[in-house]
Amino acid sequence: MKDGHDQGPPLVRLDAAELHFPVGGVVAQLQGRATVVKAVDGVTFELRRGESVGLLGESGCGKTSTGRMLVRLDKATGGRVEFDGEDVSGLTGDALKRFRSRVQLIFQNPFEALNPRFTIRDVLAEPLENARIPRAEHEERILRAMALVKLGDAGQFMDRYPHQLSGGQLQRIVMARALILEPEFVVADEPVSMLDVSVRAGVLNVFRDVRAQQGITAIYISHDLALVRYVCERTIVMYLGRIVEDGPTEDIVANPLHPYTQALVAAVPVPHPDQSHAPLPIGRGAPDPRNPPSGCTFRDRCPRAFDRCAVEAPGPTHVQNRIVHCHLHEPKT
Amino acid sequence: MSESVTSKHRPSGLFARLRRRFGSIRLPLHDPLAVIGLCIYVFFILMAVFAPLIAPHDPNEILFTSEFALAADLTPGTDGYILGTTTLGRDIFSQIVWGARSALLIGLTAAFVVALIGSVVGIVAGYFGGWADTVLMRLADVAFGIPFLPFVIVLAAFLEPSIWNVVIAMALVLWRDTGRVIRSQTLTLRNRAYVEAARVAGSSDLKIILRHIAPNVLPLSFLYGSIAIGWAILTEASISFLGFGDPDSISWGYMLQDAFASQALSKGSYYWFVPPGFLIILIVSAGFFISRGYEQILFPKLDR
Amino acid sequence: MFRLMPGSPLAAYIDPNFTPEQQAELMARFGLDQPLWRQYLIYLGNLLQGDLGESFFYRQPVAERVLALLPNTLILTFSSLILAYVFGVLAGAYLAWKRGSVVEQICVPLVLTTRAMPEFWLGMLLLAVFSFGMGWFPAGGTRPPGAEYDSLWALYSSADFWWHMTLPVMTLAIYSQGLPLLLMRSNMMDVMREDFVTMARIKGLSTFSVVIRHAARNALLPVMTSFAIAVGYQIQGNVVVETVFSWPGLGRELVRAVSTADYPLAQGAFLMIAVVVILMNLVADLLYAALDPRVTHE
Amino acid sequence: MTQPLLTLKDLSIAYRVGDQDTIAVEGASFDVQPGSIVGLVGESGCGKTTLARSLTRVLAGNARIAGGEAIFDGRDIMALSERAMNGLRWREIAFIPQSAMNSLDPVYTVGTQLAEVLIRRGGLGRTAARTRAEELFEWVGIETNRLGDYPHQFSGGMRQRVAIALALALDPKLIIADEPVTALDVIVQRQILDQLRELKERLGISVILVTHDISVVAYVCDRVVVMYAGRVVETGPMAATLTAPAHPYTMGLRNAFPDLASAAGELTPIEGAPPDLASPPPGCRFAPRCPFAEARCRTDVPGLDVYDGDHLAACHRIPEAETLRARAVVSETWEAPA
Amino acid sequence: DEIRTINLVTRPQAAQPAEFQFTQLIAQEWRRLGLDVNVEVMPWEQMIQAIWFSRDDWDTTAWQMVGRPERSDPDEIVYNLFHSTTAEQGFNFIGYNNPEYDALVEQQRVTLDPDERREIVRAAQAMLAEDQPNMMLAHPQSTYAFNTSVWNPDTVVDQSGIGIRNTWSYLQMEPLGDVTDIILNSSDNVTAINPLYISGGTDSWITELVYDRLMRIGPDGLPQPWAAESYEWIDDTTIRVTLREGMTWHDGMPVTPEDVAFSFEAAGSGEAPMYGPFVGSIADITIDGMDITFSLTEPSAPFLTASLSKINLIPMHIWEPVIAEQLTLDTNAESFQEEVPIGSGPYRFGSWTLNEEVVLEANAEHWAAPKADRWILRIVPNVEAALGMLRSGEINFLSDFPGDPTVVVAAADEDPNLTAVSTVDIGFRYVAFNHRRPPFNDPAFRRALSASVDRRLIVGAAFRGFAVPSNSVVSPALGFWHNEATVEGMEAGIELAQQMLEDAGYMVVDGRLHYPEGVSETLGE
Ligand SMILES: Nc1ncnc2c1ncn2[C@@H]1O[C@H](COP(=O)(O)OP(=O)(O)OP(=O)(O)O)[C@@H](O)[C@H]1O
Ligand SMILES: Nc1ncnc2c1ncn2[C@@H]1O[C@H](COP(=O)(O)OP(=O)(O)OP(=O)(O)O)[C@@H](O)[C@H]1O
Ligand SMILES: NC(=[NH2+])NCCC[C@H](N)C(=O)O
Ligand SMILES: [Mg+2]
Ligand SMILES: [Mg+2]
Repeated sequence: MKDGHDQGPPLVRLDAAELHFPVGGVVAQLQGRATVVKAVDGVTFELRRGESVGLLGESGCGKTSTGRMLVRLDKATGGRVEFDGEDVSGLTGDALKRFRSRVQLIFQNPFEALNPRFTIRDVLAEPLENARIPRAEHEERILRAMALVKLGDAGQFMDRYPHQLSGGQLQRIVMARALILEPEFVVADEPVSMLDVSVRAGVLNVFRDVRAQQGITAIYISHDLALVRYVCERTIVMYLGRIVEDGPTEDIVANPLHPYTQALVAAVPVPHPDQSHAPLPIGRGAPDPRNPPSGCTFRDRCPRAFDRCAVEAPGPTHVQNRIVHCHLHEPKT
Repeated sequence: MSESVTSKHRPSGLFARLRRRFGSIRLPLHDPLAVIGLCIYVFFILMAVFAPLIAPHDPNEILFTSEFALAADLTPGTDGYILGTTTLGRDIFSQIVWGARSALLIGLTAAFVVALIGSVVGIVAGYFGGWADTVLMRLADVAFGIPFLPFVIVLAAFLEPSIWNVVIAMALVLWRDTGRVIRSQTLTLRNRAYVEAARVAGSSDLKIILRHIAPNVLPLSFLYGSIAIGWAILTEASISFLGFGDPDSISWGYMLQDAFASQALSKGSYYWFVPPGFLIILIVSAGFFISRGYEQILFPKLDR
Repeated sequence: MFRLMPGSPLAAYIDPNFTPEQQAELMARFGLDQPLWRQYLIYLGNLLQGDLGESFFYRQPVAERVLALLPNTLILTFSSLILAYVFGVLAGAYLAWKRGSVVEQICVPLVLTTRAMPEFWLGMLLLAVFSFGMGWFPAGGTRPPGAEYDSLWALYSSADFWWHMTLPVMTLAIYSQGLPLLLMRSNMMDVMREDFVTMARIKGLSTFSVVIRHAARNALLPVMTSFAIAVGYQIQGNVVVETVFSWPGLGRELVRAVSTADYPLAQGAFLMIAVVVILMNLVADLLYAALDPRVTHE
Repeated sequence: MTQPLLTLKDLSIAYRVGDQDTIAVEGASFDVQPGSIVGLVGESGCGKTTLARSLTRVLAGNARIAGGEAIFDGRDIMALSERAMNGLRWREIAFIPQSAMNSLDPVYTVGTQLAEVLIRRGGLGRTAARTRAEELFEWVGIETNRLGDYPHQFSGGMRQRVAIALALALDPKLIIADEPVTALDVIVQRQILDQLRELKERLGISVILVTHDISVVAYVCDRVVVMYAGRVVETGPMAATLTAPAHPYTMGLRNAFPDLASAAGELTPIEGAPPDLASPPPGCRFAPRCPFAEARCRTDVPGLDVYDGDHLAACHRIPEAETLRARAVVSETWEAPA
Repeated sequence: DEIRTINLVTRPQAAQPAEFQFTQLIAQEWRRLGLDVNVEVMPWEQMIQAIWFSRDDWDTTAWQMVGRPERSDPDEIVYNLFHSTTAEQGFNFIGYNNPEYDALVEQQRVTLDPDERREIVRAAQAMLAEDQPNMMLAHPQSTYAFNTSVWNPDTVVDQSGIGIRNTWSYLQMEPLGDVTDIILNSSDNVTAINPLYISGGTDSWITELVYDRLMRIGPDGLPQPWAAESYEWIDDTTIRVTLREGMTWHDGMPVTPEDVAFSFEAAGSGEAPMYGPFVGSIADITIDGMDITFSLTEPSAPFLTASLSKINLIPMHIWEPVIAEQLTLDTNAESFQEEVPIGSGPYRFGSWTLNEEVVLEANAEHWAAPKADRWILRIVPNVEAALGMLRSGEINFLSDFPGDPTVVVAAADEDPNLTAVSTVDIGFRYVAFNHRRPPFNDPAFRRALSASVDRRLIVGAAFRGFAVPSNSVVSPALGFWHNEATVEGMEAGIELAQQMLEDAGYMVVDGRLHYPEGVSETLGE
């Protein structure tokens, strides 16, 4: 089924989705300094069934926020977030319950994602209870989920508390919890960033295998291009709440189009003694999400910025099989 | 290892489930000071429960000497009155013993009320946020603007003098401290990954509150509850001293008031005003000791 | 709400010799013949104009009386709190430094115990020992009998005044020092664990620099905030202590007004105390903002 | 070869928890040459921070130097008096902490904190300190007008640069950087790493760089020290160690690391987890996870032996290193530890 | 029928330790008679509401009549307290109704001849003793103390029925050493210093010194001329008073007969409602030289005491504009506080520190100028502290001590420099029965309850011996009027009470007292 994704309607669709947070305390409000942080500011993309997409970008660019909107942990403050044709923000009651069993989130920090007072069994039973799965089936489904994440010797873990497990094991439990209801769509928010290098690979492999086996549609959030490349065939690069580039991962690694993506690819260190120490094609400034530059938000760090970048935010440009948001790549008119 | 084997290991039944979920409500037995506090409580609880057996007299009974004169202002030991008698001829020791009842009654109900209201307010405000939070926290601001003791005095003046005034006032005002702290605790809990995970897993708000939030908030409720015991008893004593107390129920605060009103200090009747004061200090400190134990459960970095 | 108090507000004052007409006239004069809600609306209306009404007993404007007593209460409150805080902060820092030592193990429960003492009891004991017993301090009031001062300022700056204030201040301070002490101690212990304190040591700074400039300075922040809030609590302690030490303050007046059903005065005194408490809570917020650059520059 | 700036000999550090000692660093030995960057890599909890901090002798209250020495510039750091040690701190050995946010005092401006070090430790006057502070900020690439700002007003990357400026303040000979880039984005990380390289090249300062990322080591380090569960398992020149590791742990680490430069291959985890330092396994501590472990590995502690020149490793099977390396690249090898 | 639960109202212990104590004692004894007694404690303000203003709704209550100088004349007590016309609204809140008694006390009121009047007053007392409308308990002894090293003990005046805390002492006390200020205490705040406002007990100590009156009650308890040179009854309803020559106000203006007339008119002007009742009987005032003539609406034996000794003389030049202004305001003269109160009395106003002290200075120009230099009143709400201050010398005259008098006496015994003086009070303590509510309408029942407790026990237990047992509203301190027979004839004891109830037909069933045959409980729930 290589590249044989379902050609039907997209499973997930974001249309100019926005997530804005008001910030500033009482003092700021009094001084009229209170503003909003545009964590996600007009993001549009579609996911087809079975697709696995990496969401890449530096810290604070809105990756997690996008993920939270997708699973409806936060409601979009603007635009639309659709799952299977339905507006996610409007879900209530039973529709929401159904949504909850079809869409799951895998958390970044396995040490915090499990209630320290719950045994592993309690953790895994919670979604089952919520989905009204008969109690008699719990044991079997829990064991199945644990087998799925390669915690073969499940019985050994069932009645342990989270602090009695290693980070890698915990992250697998977190995954098992997400997968136990056999969801169609999974958002994984930096699922291995808290893990040691030596155990990371194991968890990544499990993720990759399960996704492929179950045909799950997935978004993998990370700031590490090397990891995204390992699990996703498509990558979306974000900068300050907006998408800058969207296309097949290998193409992006080999030939990044957007100046930001270029810097990003160049900055990734590799475990080889001989590598380029050439300076990065990017300014030193750091983005301030509260006060982004006008026009293209990347322009203040962009080595190739020109007049137009300050006035006009670049729209999507299709370049081959990719979408780039940059004035440099707009068709000359 | 098979499933059946592990099932056997697993403690089942409601009690075990509760115990696992609410394991946080453990007594702070690791802290020597807290253990002392608990012992003091056990002592007073026994004293209160068995007051009728321990106390040789009705604490309100006016006693007479064998010569049919009033048994007033007798020093300890005289005529078998262990701690002597009051100016009105009442047995001080019996009053001390019965005083444990009101102290515990006021202290524990006040603690319960404060902890309960504070926890509910805090959890609701913190968990749901929005207008519920706004309304409740503005209410808390108002409560913070109310000077507590004056408020109790006013309350005592327009209700009948009663030991419950203190409890009512605490219920009306002092939930604010507990409520605020529990709210901020709930706020951090609400954003804990495991709580969000429960939400993504489809748990209802009520379920999340009961299973994930409440158990973590309980030690805080207990902490504030054990402090509230002290406030309640101290406040009752102050109120009694100022003359707004309940004359029908013997409390240590009432005894102090009685002693001061009868010039025990000038008479040098230390046996009269030292024991109730000492017991108040003891039981209030005990509450503080226990609260420190809870603090250490909550914020273990504080010590060691 | 005060009007809901039982007892006739004019009880102590309507002479039984009065004819019914005289009584009615009096009731009318204070508006007591109006329905309750009317009385309250009138009161609120007046309040908005800064009029707290007239005391039933003193027959004087409430605002005048309450304002006259406020300085006495404030000076008692602030002196005792400042003393409590200076002592509490120093002792708290010291105990944090000595954590685990015998001194600490004795002092912490001891401090908790001071907070468990009924203030009037402590006050009476101090009175019995240091005034009646040793005769070192006067038993009450703000000044020696018949002493006259041109102004409040002259009074407050006189040695006699401070001599009279010693015992009440001590009583309140002994009760109040526990809060800053324990707060400072636990903050210090927290802060001492912070990376920047470790860094200060790695930088080779002197122990003094590490403990005072870095640890104490940071630990002090929440303690300072608690000061303002403690003012709110302290003013309550005043109610009792002012009675014990015959201190002409607002708390004592409130007690008296309530027990004589002098609603306007009770209301005014309560309001004034509440205003101080609220102001102090506000000050606490501002103080925190001013002292903590993280808040100031957000 | 020149005289090393720092020589660790059998350094051990223990934490006391309850009435039990946890040896967090055991018998660590390696050299730091002047003007070089030494990478200290290992998994979480293997003792990197403990080792790094011990060189400043500012350790947690329950920590104890259990043995060994650290000869810095001819003096044994571990044996110096507290007074002498304090003289050494920051003037000769500076420290860049992992989280610059928490290591800057939130209530003072960064300028004040720089001045504090310059004046109190460097003996500069106020104006001299000011000039020097501006110089340092220019050096690390922050506008000097931000000296008056508080730490929270800086972004993560800038704070890390402030920390570097602080470390440079008194021209130390050695800077210990404890995971200075772990929490940072790749772009910022690259900029900081470039700065560290510049330190070495322009100022000749030696750096001990603590990290768990071998690609970071590959980017900046001259030498590398690999730790596992409190012990140094391999140390050698960076290029040699990364291309031809002699210890199975280092081999495994390489397999587990994604690599953007080469074709997307499989990643191979090292099964199992590092041991609990409170009760470590006897023998080689890596043995339980090692696919090449033999009986002696589980009983005898391997010493640090020469593999090739100044490339050393602590493994009983050093002589077979080449064969093992060949087997190690096959991921099946790692599936079930022997 | 079983007698319902009887309420017994009393004030809080903190406010009234003795009262609280004797109600506990009485309740305990009444319970032994088979009554279910519920002691209800309420502060004075609430009590007056529950008793005085709700006359039908209470059973029994502890009550007190305080000894004011004007009560040295028995009229106020014997008439007001029991005359049937005052039952609706007035003093007779218990609802006592005895036409025979009414006739007697009306008679004494218009009998100007003292001896004749005395016989009638004694007869009235005997009638009350028979009826037992109240359970009379005791006349307390007020106990005050002073420092004998500061004040010459011989110059301290013990006023009959009042005690040493009186105007005469303040005028005559002679300093022995350097201390020349009378420093005394009060547990109550000074509320106002206003000659037209009866604001509180403590305030009157001040007004009595700052203002003169035409007459004053003397140390013997009888009225004597003060600012009046002399007085003369012209007929039953006319009295002529001659004003003393050469008096001046504290601001230097002379005191004139017009001022005097004005003082009485101001009191009756409606702008001083509290003084109104005391000038109600005056029909007309005329001035002739230094003579002021009062015409009364009816004969009034107590006029000398209740009016002439009561009304403060105030300067017309200060108060006339005030009264005029107050007529236009909705406040009255009671709200007016002079910056410096101006009177003509033996002390002049010095200073007033809110809730702390009032200082008066001796008026050397006064014909009865005090021997002391200043009179300093310290406000000490803490009773215990007041005694401490006397011992430490912070005060030298203990003028207020609501606590246990034995403590004062013990302190005086211990310290040779202190002397305590106890004086039987005009006032008295009693338990009032509500005659409107059965079974208290039955004199036999009242007699029995009254007889149940030996007064000596009450004096000993509640008053610590500092009171005299009483069976009459006229205090033995008023020796001239007091009828000893009523007290001496009194017998008491629980057995006696039980016997009396049995004789009247009451019976005890299952430990509870029941009405006599045929009488049913109408007020039980
Ligand atoms: N609840 C919130 N309130 C206010 N601002 C928020 C909130 N959540 C996120 N933000 C802001 O929105 C922006 C995007 O945050 P987000 O967590 O989505 O970034 P991210 O790309 O996931 O970053 P990271 O890689 O650090 O996880 C940031 O500037 C963040 O500070
Ligand atoms: N104060 C302490 N008391 C007891 N044990 C400690 C203490 N500090 C650290 N340890 C333990 O010592 C071991 C080494 O800790 P260290 O912080 O040096 O590891 P690290 O390699 O820096 O890990 P990381 O990569 O997570 O920073 C760990 O097992 C840790 O749990
Ligand atoms: N002064 C008092 N007794 N105050 C009692 C109120 C308790 C108050 N909340 C405190 O923190 O102490
Ligand atoms: Mg994120
Ligand atoms: Mg570390």
